[in-house]
Amino acid sequence: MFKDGAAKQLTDFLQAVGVQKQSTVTNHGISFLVPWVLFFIGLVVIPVLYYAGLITVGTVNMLGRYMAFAIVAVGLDLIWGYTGILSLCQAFFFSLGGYAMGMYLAHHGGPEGIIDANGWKIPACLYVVYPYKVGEAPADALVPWFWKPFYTLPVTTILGLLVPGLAALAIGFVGFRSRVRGVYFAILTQAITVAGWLVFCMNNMKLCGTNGLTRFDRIAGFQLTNPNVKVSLYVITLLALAGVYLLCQHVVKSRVGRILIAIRDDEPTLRFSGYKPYIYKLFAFCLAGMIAGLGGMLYAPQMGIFTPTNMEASASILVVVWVAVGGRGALSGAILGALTVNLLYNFFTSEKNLLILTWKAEYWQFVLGSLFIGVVLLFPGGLIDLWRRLAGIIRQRAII
Amino acid sequence: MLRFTLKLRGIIAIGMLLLAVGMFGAGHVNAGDHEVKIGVLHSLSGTMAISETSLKDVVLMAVEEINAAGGVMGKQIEPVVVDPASDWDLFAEKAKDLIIKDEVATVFGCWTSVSRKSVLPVFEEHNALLFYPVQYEGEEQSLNVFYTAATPNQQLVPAAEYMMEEIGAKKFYLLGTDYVFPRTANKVLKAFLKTKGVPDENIVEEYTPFHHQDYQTIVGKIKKFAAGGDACVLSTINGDSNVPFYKEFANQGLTSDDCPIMAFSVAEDELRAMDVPPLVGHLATWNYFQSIKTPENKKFVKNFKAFCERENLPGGSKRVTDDPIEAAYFGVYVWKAAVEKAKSFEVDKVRDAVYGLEFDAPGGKKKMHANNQHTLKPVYVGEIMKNGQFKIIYKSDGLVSPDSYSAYLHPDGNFPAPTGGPKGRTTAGM
Amino acid sequence: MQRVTLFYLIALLFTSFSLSLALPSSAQSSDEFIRAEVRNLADESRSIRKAAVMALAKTGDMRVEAILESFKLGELYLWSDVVVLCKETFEDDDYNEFCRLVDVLTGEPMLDAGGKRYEIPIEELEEISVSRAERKLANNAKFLVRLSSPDNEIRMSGAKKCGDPPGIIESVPQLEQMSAHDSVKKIRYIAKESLLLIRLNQTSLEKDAEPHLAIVSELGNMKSMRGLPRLQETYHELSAGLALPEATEEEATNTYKFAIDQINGYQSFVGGIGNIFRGLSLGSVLILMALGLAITFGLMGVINMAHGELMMIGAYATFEMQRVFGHTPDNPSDLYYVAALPVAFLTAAFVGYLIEISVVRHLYRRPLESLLATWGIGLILIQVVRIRYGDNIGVNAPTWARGGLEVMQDLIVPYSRCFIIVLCGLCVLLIYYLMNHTKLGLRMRATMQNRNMANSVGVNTQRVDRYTFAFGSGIAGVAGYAWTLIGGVTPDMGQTNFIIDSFLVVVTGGVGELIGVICAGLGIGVLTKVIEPMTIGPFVVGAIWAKILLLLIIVGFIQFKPAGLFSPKGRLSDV
Amino acid sequence: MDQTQRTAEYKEYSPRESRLSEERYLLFLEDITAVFDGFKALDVQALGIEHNELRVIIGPNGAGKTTLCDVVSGKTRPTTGYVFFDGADITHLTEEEIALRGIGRKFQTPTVFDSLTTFENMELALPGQYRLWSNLFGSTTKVQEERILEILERVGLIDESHREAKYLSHGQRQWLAISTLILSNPKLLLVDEPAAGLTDAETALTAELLLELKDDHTLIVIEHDMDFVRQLDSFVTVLNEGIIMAEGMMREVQQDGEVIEAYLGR
Repeated sequence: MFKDGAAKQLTDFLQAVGVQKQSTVTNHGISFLVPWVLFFIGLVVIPVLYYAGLITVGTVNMLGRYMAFAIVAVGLDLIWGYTGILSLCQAFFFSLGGYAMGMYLAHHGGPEGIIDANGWKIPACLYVVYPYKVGEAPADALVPWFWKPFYTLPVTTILGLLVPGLAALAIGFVGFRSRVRGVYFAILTQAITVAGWLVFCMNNMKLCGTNGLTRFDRIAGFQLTNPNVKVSLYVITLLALAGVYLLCQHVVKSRVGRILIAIRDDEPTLRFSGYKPYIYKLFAFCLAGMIAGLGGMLYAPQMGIFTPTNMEASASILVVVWVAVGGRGALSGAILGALTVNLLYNFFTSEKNLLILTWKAEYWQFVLGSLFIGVVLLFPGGLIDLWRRLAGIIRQRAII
Repeated sequence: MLRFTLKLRGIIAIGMLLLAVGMFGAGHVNAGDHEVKIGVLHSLSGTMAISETSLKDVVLMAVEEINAAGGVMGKQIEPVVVDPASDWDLFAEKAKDLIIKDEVATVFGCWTSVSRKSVLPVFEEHNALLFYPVQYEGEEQSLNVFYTAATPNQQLVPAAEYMMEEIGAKKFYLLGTDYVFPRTANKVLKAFLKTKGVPDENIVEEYTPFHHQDYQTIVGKIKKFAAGGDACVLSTINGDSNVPFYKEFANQGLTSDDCPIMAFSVAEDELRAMDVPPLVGHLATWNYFQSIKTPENKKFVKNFKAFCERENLPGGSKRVTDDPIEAAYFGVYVWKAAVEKAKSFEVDKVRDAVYGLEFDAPGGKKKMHANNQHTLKPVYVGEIMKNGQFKIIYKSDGLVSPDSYSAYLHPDGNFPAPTGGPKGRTTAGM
Repeated sequence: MQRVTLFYLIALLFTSFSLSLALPSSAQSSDEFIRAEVRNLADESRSIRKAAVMALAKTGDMRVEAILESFKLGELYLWSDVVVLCKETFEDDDYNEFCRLVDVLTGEPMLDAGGKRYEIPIEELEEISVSRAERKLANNAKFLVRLSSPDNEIRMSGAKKCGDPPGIIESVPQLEQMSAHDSVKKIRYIAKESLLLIRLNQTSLEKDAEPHLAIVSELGNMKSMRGLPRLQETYHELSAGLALPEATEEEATNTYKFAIDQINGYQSFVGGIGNIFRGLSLGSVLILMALGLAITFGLMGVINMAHGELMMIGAYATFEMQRVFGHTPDNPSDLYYVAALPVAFLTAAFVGYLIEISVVRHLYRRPLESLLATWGIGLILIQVVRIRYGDNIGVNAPTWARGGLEVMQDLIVPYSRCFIIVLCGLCVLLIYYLMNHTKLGLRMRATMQNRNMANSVGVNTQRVDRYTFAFGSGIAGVAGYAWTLIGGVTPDMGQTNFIIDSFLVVVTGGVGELIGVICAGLGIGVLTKVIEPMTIGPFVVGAIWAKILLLLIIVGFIQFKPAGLFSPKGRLSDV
Repeated sequence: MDQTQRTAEYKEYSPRESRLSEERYLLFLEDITAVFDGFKALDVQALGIEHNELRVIIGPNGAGKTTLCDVVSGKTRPTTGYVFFDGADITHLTEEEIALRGIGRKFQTPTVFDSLTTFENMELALPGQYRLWSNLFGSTTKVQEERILEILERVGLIDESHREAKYLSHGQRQWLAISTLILSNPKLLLVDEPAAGLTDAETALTAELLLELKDDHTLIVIEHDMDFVRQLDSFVTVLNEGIIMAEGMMREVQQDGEVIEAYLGR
């Protein structure tokens, strides 16, 4: 009711100031500009600022991590925004990718550790929580078989995409074949996430338990602490984000995109037109899963630690929140949302003096809480929609 | 409310944007010559807030005291408080902010092992200093961290010894939350018990997930286990799971007479959240209890209560002190003493000054280890009393020296070399 | 350890000695006698101290237990040649510690000539130091004293402890007496069990095989859980090979095996029943959690992520009532828990009402966005409560909810769990009645099924929405209220403990179906509790795997029934 | 009367008995019942639709007309019986498989994809491009585009071709639904109440369109509107309470006493 009302107000308003129908098209045009402006800022302005000494490498690194989140958000937007399937296991896929990369990094990280009977170095983080029995010499422990494929970067990269993709395929296959829909699918995926989280949290699963993968040292031979490596990782993440964005943009603009929207609007009817919706759903879901995995892979080296908290149930809900805040059903909105929410989260969790009042660190929940409520009530289209309207208003002012 | 006109919404939006931009622009003001910044890195929200908030409070109290007494080397301490929100990734991020943006001289913080593991690379990369105030599983030795709380041999082993010799326990139920501290703790305990000749079938090990709330089955098992007498529970259950565990334990008719629980993660602060009467008689081992009867401690407890009331903190004068609170508190004083000894805020100089430092803590005289990063502390066993305090029923002879790597897990004495420190680092941040 | 046993033997010697001395006076158990023996506790001679402990134990005077306990804990002091009790100290502004003296026997404050309490600097008191062996002896003596307590609980615990290994031999006559004549059946059972256990220790299999095996069979017949570990221990030794005559060995093995099987059989039977009860109890907790959500989410279609926070508010309302009524462990006022029920309901309902009119009412047609907004509300509620109350608050159960009822031998049903099951049943009935037999319920159902239609036949749907949401929130508050009996209370308890479980229950049951919630809650509860204690070979399932398996079962179940156990008949919340 | 005779004839040609039916009937229902919660919504002993036939199914509310469509298109599984289409048993196929075999359907309430434009709605209906890969990289050809525009022109939606479907009026949505059906070019069209909510002129155009389609399609039209049915002037099956009550040309059926009672007796 509210949404339509707003749209009508908008059209009325636009007509009143003499803007013709085509204005919607130009508005779209502006929203398409947003990602490219951001991309330019990210690729050129940020490194320049860094090398000019205006921002620290920590900031660049932080932005890099948030870009990795944005990648996940784009994936979710594809499956939720376009296809209408609320998936609450994006964080799980993200973590699968992150764990893949984390295992690679752990293999090559940390202080010199114990060498096992087969000549493999036991990663330091695994060694600390290694469930060898009392009385057993630590060196009797072996590097578990599932750690071994993650020794080289190319294999890790492939597996980091493949594992979440296959997981998504399995979940999607069982879910979509039996036509689990709507909130039921959301709960199903959430249950899987919680189960996965519990498994990864167990200390005797040789996945390093709640402490997660730590002691990262170098990637492809480069020291992770080197600022140049950090900037490079940031740029790689940015390029990956742009690539994912373009890929999703292509999917969305192709006929598949229309079919996905048709699934969102009215799945049964699509079925009567001869399409097999579950194939398309599966495709979108797997793609989103792999994208999330990619995000995880890029996140791990920039974070320096990867723990099971990244796949807690609330982490998946957070991804939904990013997309919703940014604007559901617009890929650039997902990016905007992920960056905004995380920057706010980062900003408000520090104590600071704002003009006269002291901002206490623990108040951040008020800000985020109100942001979520505010977005839903005042700007249901999310930030991207707000941006479009603002741009519209500014342009009309210019016309007047 | 819904009939916002477009214009109004636009204005709100622009306002919000400006506000956001303005706030991001408002940078961190650098400390002047008369101030030195320290970081306080404790979760104030999320699941760990229950434990960590008190540590933040006591650090701020120590800072206030030091400032009132003239500061450190003539400089007033300015604490920078952040909230890592029980989010381990945010811990690392906040640590970076504190070290790079705020340029703090040192950081006091962390509770969980994983949060410490998360910030460790940051501190090592920038060669900064962290004072870590919570008992932990050991198996770590970073030159960038000072551990002011217990290592396994300062808490676990004496407790098990006490249970065997004083209580006469012969059967041990090792119950914990499934994370690294209980796992390692139980490993140490098992190794210890085995050296004492406890057979395998008399040791049961069991874990529950975080926030586990339904202990019916486990208490049923314990009941069976303890039926023949001489059994005890060594509990490393963490946080909010303790409440349902103890409640269920009492409700199923078990008492401390039948099967005493020796807890390693229940201190006075946790007891505030519990229904104490059924707990009376159960035990805990720490290096400090609020009930220690020394004038210094009484003063400390009184000051802390007064501080909480004055600052309008939740709980007010009903707040209590406990082991981590003491460790967090004297951590600040250790740092101060070291700075004054080194006559410098530089990390490397301060670190060297800490080694072997003797100091007065509320719980009595303590000493930093001469060459590892830990603290020499006394060990106390306390029995829970009806008023939520512990009655001290055992005290070690003098200070117990800390093992950073447990001798029970490394019988060969082969310990890894310490990590971090100033050497071989090209990007010393300070 | 050896030294302890030695002390123990010495103590035994003295006991028999003092027994004969004490017997005549114990009949009167005069205060003078006790006071004299208490003074002996402070004697310099170790042997006199020990004799005193046992002498005190034999008096059977209930006040003695407290004295022994104080002795054990080192709360007794010698002050001008009088043994006094000092439980609490206080200090003046200069941190000098003073002690308020208490009479050992009466527990009354000691008054000086002017009727003023004695407040003595702690330095003037001479501590009575207690050795480890003495503490142990005092502890045993304490249990002996308990045997004569008029309080059933205390007498029972005494009887139990007397039988725990190695057994308190002095207690045998009294246990015999109790096992035959005690008024409480359970105590007769325990006394007999203890008696048998002590005798089992005294008779060795090698020398007195016959009486020994008779005791073993008797323990088997009693299905004694306490006997089981002892029997198993000897049985293992037997199978490892004891030096016994062959005939005896065979008979012993058979007797032991039969007794162990008897006990184990009974235990697994009780265990099975216990698991079902635990499942029901967990199920009722889950149902209570999910009932409110079944209304706000199931009926109204609002994905209410603040549901857990509404439960948290109910729990905090209960805490607030405890504060208002001044309920403390020392001064229990059970009334608070009665008053807290309506307060928890109304507080949560009121908060729910506010949420509805401020946020949720705009979102009935955008259910997925309600997820976002209510998540935000949840964050705000958590922080408000955290700032006001902090994280560490304890709700003390009312006295009647402590402990449990032993319905069968070795099966205790905690009162708190029973209360929750009953409360859950009442809530279900209330909702059922409200929905199906009241005008309001009719309007609710009409509105939920077809808003426009309901509107056009004159139902004020807006008001109905408000009441429905507030009612659902109130039920959540009641769930939080009940939770305080069994779990902890923290501001983020909703997010960490409740929200996922409640959604799972509602969705598994079928959105919008009360009966579905009940079946799903009980099903999940019982299944969890049946899976958890299972063992597969050497692998014990345990709490973590039980949870994982259960989640996977639910996932499989949703496959099989994509719309839940009872799929909604209308076109409800197809979000 | 006529009905018994036709039924007997059906029996003879039952697809399971004789291969002849393949030549004669495109669709054949045999012993179909559909039971919901114990209520028998449909009970058809035999019903055959010949190639290039336009069959109209009429009946009062709740007669089972839509259920019949549901059974044919796979939305509802029949409780008993068989559905044969184009010489094959399709009873247990899924909706999309049935659609792929050439049964197209228009629902009672027009179902179009709201967030897509009219043109995009039409694009989705283009036949023969259901594969994921071709949709990911293929695009609409010139010929296809012309075909779409032609149909849109015909139904007067050409001006709305770039408008999102949610902004269309009810009549326009009906038209769009029919247009997509025509475009997808199925062998059998199930058209559920095409004239509901249309003006008289629009109704006439609909009738004209359907008759035109008859030349190379087979159609089942379900309708309420008697005037509309008269315009179609086709063979009619009358359903009542799930049972075939009468069959024949409209003028014959109109004379049937039972039919009149069923319609008017209520």
